[in-house]
Amino acid sequence: MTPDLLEQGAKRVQAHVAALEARTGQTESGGRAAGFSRLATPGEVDVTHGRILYLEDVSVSFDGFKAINNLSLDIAPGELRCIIGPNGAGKTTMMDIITGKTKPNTGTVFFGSTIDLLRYKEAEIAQLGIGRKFQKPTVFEQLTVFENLELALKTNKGVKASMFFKLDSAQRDRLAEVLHTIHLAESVHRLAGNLSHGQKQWLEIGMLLMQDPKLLLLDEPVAGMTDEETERTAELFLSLKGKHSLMVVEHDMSFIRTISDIVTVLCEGSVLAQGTLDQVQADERVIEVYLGR
Amino acid sequence: MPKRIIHVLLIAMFCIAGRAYALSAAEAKSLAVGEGDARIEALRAAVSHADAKTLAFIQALSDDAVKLVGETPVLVVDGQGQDPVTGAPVALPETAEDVMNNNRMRGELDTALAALKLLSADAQVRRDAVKTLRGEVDESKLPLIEQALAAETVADIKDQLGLLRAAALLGSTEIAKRLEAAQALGESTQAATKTLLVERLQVETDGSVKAALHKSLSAVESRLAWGDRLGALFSGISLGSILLLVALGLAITYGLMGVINMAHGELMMIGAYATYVVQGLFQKYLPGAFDWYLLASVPVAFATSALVGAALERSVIRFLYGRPLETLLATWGISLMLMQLVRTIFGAQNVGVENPRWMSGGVQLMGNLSLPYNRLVIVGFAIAVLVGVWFLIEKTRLGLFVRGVTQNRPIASCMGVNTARIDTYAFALGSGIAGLAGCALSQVGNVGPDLGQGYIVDSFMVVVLGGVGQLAGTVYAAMGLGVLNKFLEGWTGAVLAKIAVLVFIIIFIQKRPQGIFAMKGREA
Amino acid sequence: MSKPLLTRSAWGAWLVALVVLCAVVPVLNLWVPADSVFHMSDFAVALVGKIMCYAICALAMDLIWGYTGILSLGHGVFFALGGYAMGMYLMRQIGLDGNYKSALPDFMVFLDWKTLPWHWTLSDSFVATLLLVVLVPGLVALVFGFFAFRSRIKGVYFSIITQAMTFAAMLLFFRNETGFGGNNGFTDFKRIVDIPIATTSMRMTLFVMTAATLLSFFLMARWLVGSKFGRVLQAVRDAETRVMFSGYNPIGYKLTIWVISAMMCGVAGALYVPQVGIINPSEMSPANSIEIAIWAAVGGRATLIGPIVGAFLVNGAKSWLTVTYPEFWLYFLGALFIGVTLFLPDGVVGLVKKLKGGKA
Amino acid sequence: ADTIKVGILHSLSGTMAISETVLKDTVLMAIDEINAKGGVLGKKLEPVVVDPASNWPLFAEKTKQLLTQDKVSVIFGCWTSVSRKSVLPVVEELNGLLFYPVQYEGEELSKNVFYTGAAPNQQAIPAVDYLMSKEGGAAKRWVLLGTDYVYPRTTNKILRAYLKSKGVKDTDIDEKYTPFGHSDYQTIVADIKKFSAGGKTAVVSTINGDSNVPFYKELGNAGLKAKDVPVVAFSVGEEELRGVDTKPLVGHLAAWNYFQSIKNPTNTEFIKKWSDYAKAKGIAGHKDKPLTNDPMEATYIGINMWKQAVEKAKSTDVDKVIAAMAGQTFKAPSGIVSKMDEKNHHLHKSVFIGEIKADGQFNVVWKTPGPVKAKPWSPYIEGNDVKPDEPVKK
Amino acid sequence: MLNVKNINQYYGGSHILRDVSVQAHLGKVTVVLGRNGVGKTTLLKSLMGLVPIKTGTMELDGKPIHKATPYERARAGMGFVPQGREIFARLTVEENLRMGLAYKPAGTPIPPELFELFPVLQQMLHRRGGDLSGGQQQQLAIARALAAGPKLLILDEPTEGIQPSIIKDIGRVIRMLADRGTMAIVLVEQYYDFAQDLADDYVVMERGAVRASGLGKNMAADGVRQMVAI
Ligand SMILES: Nc1ncnc2c1ncn2[C@@H]1O[C@H](COP(=O)(O)OP(=O)(O)OP(=O)(O)O)[C@@H](O)[C@H]1O
Ligand SMILES: Nc1ncnc2c1ncn2[C@@H]1O[C@H](COP(=O)(O)OP(=O)(O)OP(=O)(O)O)[C@@H](O)[C@H]1O
Ligand SMILES: NC(N)=O
Ligand SMILES: [Mg+2]
Ligand SMILES: [Mg+2]
Repeated sequence: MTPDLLEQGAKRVQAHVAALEARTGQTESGGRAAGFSRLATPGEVDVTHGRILYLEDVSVSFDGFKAINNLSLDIAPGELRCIIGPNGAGKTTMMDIITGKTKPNTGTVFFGSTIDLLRYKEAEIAQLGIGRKFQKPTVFEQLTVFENLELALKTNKGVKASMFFKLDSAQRDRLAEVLHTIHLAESVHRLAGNLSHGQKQWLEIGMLLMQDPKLLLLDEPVAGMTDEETERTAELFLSLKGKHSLMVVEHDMSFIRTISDIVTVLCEGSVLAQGTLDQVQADERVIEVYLGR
Repeated sequence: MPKRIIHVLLIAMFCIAGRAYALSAAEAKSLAVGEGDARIEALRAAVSHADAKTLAFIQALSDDAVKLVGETPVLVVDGQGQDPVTGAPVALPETAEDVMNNNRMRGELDTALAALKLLSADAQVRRDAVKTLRGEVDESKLPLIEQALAAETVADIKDQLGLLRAAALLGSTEIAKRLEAAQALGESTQAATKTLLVERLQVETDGSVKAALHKSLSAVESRLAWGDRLGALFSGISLGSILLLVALGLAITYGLMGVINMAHGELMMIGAYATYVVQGLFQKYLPGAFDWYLLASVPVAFATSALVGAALERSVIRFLYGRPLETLLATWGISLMLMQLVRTIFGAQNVGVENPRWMSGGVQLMGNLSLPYNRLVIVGFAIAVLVGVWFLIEKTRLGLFVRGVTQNRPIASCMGVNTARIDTYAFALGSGIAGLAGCALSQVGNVGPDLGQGYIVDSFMVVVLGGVGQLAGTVYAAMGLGVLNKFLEGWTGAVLAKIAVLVFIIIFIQKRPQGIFAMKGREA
Repeated sequence: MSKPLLTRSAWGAWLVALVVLCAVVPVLNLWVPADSVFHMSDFAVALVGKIMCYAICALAMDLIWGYTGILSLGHGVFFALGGYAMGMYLMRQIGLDGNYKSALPDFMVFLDWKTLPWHWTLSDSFVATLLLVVLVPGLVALVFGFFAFRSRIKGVYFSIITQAMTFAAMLLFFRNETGFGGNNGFTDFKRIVDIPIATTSMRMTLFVMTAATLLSFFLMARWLVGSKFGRVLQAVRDAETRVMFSGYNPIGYKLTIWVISAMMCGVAGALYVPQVGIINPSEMSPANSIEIAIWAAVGGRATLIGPIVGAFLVNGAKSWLTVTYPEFWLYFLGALFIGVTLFLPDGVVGLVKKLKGGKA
Repeated sequence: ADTIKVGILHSLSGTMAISETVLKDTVLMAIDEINAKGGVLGKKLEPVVVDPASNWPLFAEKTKQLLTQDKVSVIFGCWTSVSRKSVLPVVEELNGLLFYPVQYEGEELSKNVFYTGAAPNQQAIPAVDYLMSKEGGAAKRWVLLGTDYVYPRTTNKILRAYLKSKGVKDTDIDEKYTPFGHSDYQTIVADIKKFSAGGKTAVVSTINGDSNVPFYKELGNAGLKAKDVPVVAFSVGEEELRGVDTKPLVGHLAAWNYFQSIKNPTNTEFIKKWSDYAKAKGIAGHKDKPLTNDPMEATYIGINMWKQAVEKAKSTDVDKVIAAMAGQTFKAPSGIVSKMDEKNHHLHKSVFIGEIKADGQFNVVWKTPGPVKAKPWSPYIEGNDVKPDEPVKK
Repeated sequence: MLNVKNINQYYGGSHILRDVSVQAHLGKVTVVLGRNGVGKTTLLKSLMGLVPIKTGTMELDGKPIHKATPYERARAGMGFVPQGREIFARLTVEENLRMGLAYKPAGTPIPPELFELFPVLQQMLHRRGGDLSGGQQQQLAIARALAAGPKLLILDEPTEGIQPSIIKDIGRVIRMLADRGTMAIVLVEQYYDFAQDLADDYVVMERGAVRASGLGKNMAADGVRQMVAI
């Protein structure tokens, strides 16, 4: 092959590459490699659309009973959303759906704008950054309070990593801090199974804090707590607001009052009303089905 | 036995009386003593001119009621010796030996008797005789068959006799007769006919007869195939009903109460031994009612196992509620002890439990499909026990309490339920049902110290596959496994079938991790 | 807060065990004259060697049952698979010394097999055998566990399918066509790595290897359960949903410990076979697997040392009682099981702890 | 020592206890009898009973214990082949002595074992010969039915080769196996019925102990009569029939080297001894209904021959006893003078075919003209023709 | 009516209840307050006999009951709504209610007023208890305890997880039951306002001991709200 032929070839290639580059710059997404949407970075929640959680037209039924009925709902990043509603409205079921415990019959559930939660399993959803406190406190009864918190700690949760895991000092500090927050510093070496109901509630909240999720789902977090502790919980949640998104289900109206911006009222599986607490409290339908006279 | 002899005598009087020959001492001896071939020849000769005495003698031979004093045959009637020719009493010394009839001889004797009984006045006797003669006829019996055919008035017997005649003619030297026979046999529903046709086919030389044989053979075979299929289905149901019985008790002690009861099998074994003991008592004290011992042993088996169960619950199990895995360990220990206890009391060997007479035999549904009574009874029994358990658990207060207590013992007690007593009742009930299963098993299998071991794995599989705590699931699982096993067995043999069923269970649980009737709902 | 692998006194005990099993026993057996009271008989050595193999199984059972809450009724299969892998090698080592002077194992000759079936391919290599001993049980456990855990099969449902697996495996190995000698299995071994097997020194070598394996498995298990991994396992046992919602994928954890546990059993089986001289499908009988769980329960679950103690206690008692009370020993053994459950809910080790705790 | 220790290695618990327990008692009875006559070499025999619990590795362990700890001079034991295979290396290594009393598949010959049960040619082949004969029903088709383990497999392999040599076609042989403990024979029996439609059929059953009861019960259910389809069994004796309602089974066959019903003075005495012993010791089951069977007879012959051999050798030294065993004779309850082969460690035995009677006993319908010498290496297995008919030095 | 004197209770080694004395009277609601973990639930469980007490006495209508089993206490007329609902998850709603009638003669009907009180139970009569929502379960638990018409009703945080309108209803019911004068009520409650509204008598617990007690109407004056705070 002669040198000039080589040269021609090189030019052709250059031209081709340039053409390609020119074309990629003109996509709808403003020149990013993929033409359809933004680049989805695994583990990163894309909140550029201003929504961290997004449910649309979700329905689920059990043996013909519609527990969730065309429910649509969304939550902004950093928002603290309160959910109220009659017993059996579907609040817990909704959380089951978000965390992957229950699969809906129809509808879409997105975490950020790119993550279709319906395609993930519980553990993956948790790792994506959704933490949950159950209505009935669930902790590891045969482990100590300390171990409970240690397990919840945000870190690599793979098998190998766990085998060789060692707490570093930052994590240790964080743990101590949380222990203090949940008032269980004295019980750190007790078995979680031996805690009282309220203590278990706190421990479970502590585990959520250790997990440091982007979105916290809290199902009746102050049930069984004294008023004073309820207040402290409220403070805690308010301090989390902004950094985290929270969805709180409660029946304790004074608690809701302390923490709420927007309150969503669920009834018979769909949204009945939404607005500030005062707005919904004034709503006749809400009074009828929920608050009572 | 004497009854039968009388019966034969009657036949003889009706049909054969007037024939000239009478049984002679020499003849009697030739029938009873000597080489097989010679005796058979003598027998065939005797049939052709049998008189009442000959007939009685043949019947006695067939009933093993003839002894030899030296070389002289002596009839044994009610323990007394009798001369077969004169009927005079004869001494029966200790040293008298039995006449030896092997299978071949017995077969010949039966055929001979049946041939003679073809002319009986009793239609049922004739029917039985035809049955006996199936597959045993040759041209020598033709005259008798034709005589019977001519006299026969009952339609079904007549049809059967026609087939019998055809069968006898199949060996005829005349092609036309063989052809006719070959065609006629196509109507048969009997497996024996298939044998005949197959055997004839091997020696048949004539083309047209061959073709007819082939045609009839395939007709018979396709009829038989249906019988086979239904037979397999029935065996599946029958196996299923046994699985159901062995699992029902466990569905209570384990399914409801959560006791991983490794001694379940031994509770069945106790039920089976209780049956054995009742049988012994009947033999000893009520020999006349022996056939009904099984009915008496049903409640006894239940009560015995239930009492043992209650004792176990009171002494061991009750301390272990809420610790299911500990119950595994303790009941394993109990199981070892119960087995050894039975070895100590009854010996290590199996004991014999007889089927009552009303449970032997079966209903003939098709030529090759008969449903044995004992299997039918067990299927019925399983259904009865199932209904009883279902009623008790789902429809009575006791059942409600049992379910409530087993779900939340302290709270049930706060509702005013005497939980300790309910626990004992429930465990005793489950154990008693195991005892019933044992009673049923004694009719189809071994009764020995490790009777239970053979069923423990199966019974847990059934309960778990059905879904723990789900009675309906237990039923589906038992029947499903029974039928699946039997169909596979026909196809792959018993060993591979069993393996395949186990693999099936493993795969099935993947699809339904909580059994067929999964506990649905949130607190599953 | 990370705990040491063993406390100082526990290290001491561990070292004593190591020295006794790997040095004192050989001396007592090989060099102390037979008529001396200190002599340890070949029989006793064989017995202890066998029980140590069982103890490994019990230890493996403790990891999966005691710590993870998964009751396996299939560990007998893993044990037997390891045993069969070793047994195949030992059969090949017989070489031409069999009854039929054939390169094929005897049972193949008289069942008219002309060539080795495919699954015997690697059996003449000792190295391959060592690999198979862990890989075969490991792989079977991996496949079985993967599907079962993925389908979220739990509790007794899992136990029962492991039992189904056990039963199926036993029937499969019973078949002569399967190519493992049917119910007779493998016996009459002659050599291992070309050294005669029926010699005192070979026996002692196997014994010491078993002891070393048991003790190192014990350390490994300590390390595993002491790590965060171990705590996740216990968390799975207590509240699997919570584990998932904490961001752990329980399948990976369960599968890991399940496979490790199966492999330990495989190793135990491989050590067992040359010591007892036979492997056959009855090792896979469901009862054997249940017994492994029983050793663990008798000793005390979730204690590691307990199951080892349990294996020694139950099997020791069995060996002793079958000779002293051949017709009554089942009563004693049954009573032992009942007694332990009723009076020692935490097993023998629990009792010891309680007594110690009472004094302190 | 002032006693001679005798090891008894039979399962008293577990699945094999059903069959083996009675052999333990047989040995104990024989020991009592020998001791009553003054023992052996002026010493009493001292039984050492252990329970290997139907657990095969435990058989090996117990053997080791008997030989090294208890230092027994001889062991009577084992039933299943696998238990024997498990024990074999141990007795060979420690140069012990084992008497094995059960019919088995052959293919084995050990210097340290005396086989007092039948080899296949002393049981299986004569049985098939009989069924092929006119008297036996002239069977043309064969169902070889067994429990899936080595003894049935090997026996059937030998039988298949033998039947072939007699001109039976492969299509006329149906070989079937069931798993251990199989208890549902509906399909099998239906299949036999179907198969038998193709011509005169006989069933050769090597079904193992516990499965026999359900098998025979099913046969009875299905109405398969012995005169139509005779079943000859090699593992069913008086003891096994104890658990069955025999009425529907009358005429089915068993082949053994001994039946309780054999009439001769030796047997009468043997049965009486056993009955008395069972009553005296209160042996469960036997005290009410004493039964004897082939393995019991084989056990009894074994221990008596061993005693004679010890006396001949004037020592319990294993090698000397082995040497003295050659050619030992004993007047056996089966009615013959049973002889230990000079070389091959197996007994010469007469073969009897018995038909089941309604009372659970057997009616002997055929027997070999005289004792048959055992062929542990069956000529129907390839390569066995070159095997020496005596144990080879290892 | 109910007279509890100086009971002491231990879980293993730890001393939970220390010399606790409590009374309850017919027609009165006795409210027990205290922070988390002070032993309220333990006290109620001791009353029902679910946990053994070491020392002390309990009398119901003058008869000693501290040796009786829980079912004997139930039969003596004690009804219990446990903390955490503890309904029978695999029994239907109807069956749960029938369990509440366990010691009544067979065939005793479920009192219809229960359904007036908790209409949702009527709708869900054949659904399994475990499938109900948390609040529905709580309602079921209360209804179950009322079914047999106890003389002494013991409630452990009955408002937990219940929607406000029904809490109001429950409050009314408790008041009504007390006002009938045939029932004594012991109520453990964290919801202070609710408790104060209902209390005829109050008991405040701290670290397993009774810190204060008095008449309900004096609660505000006695500073009970401050006592349950830190
Ligand atoms: N698995 C199920 N099977 C049947 N019904 C169910 C199931 N799960 C939930 N439900 C029903 O769905 C409805 C919604 O239940 P959910 O627990 O979500 O209510 P909730 O809003 O959380 O109520 P609460 O405030 O009382 O906790 C209830 O009526 C409940 O009975
Ligand atoms: N089973 C147990 N074993 C040991 N300690 C226990 C047990 N149950 C409760 N405790 C302890 O006893 C103390 C009292 O518990 P209890 O449940 O009575 O509290 P409580 O006042 O009802 O609290 P809450 O308001 O949170 O329900 C607590 O410190 C708790 O940790
Ligand atoms: N040797 C036998 N019968 O197993
Ligand atoms: Mg809820
Ligand atoms: Mg409480």
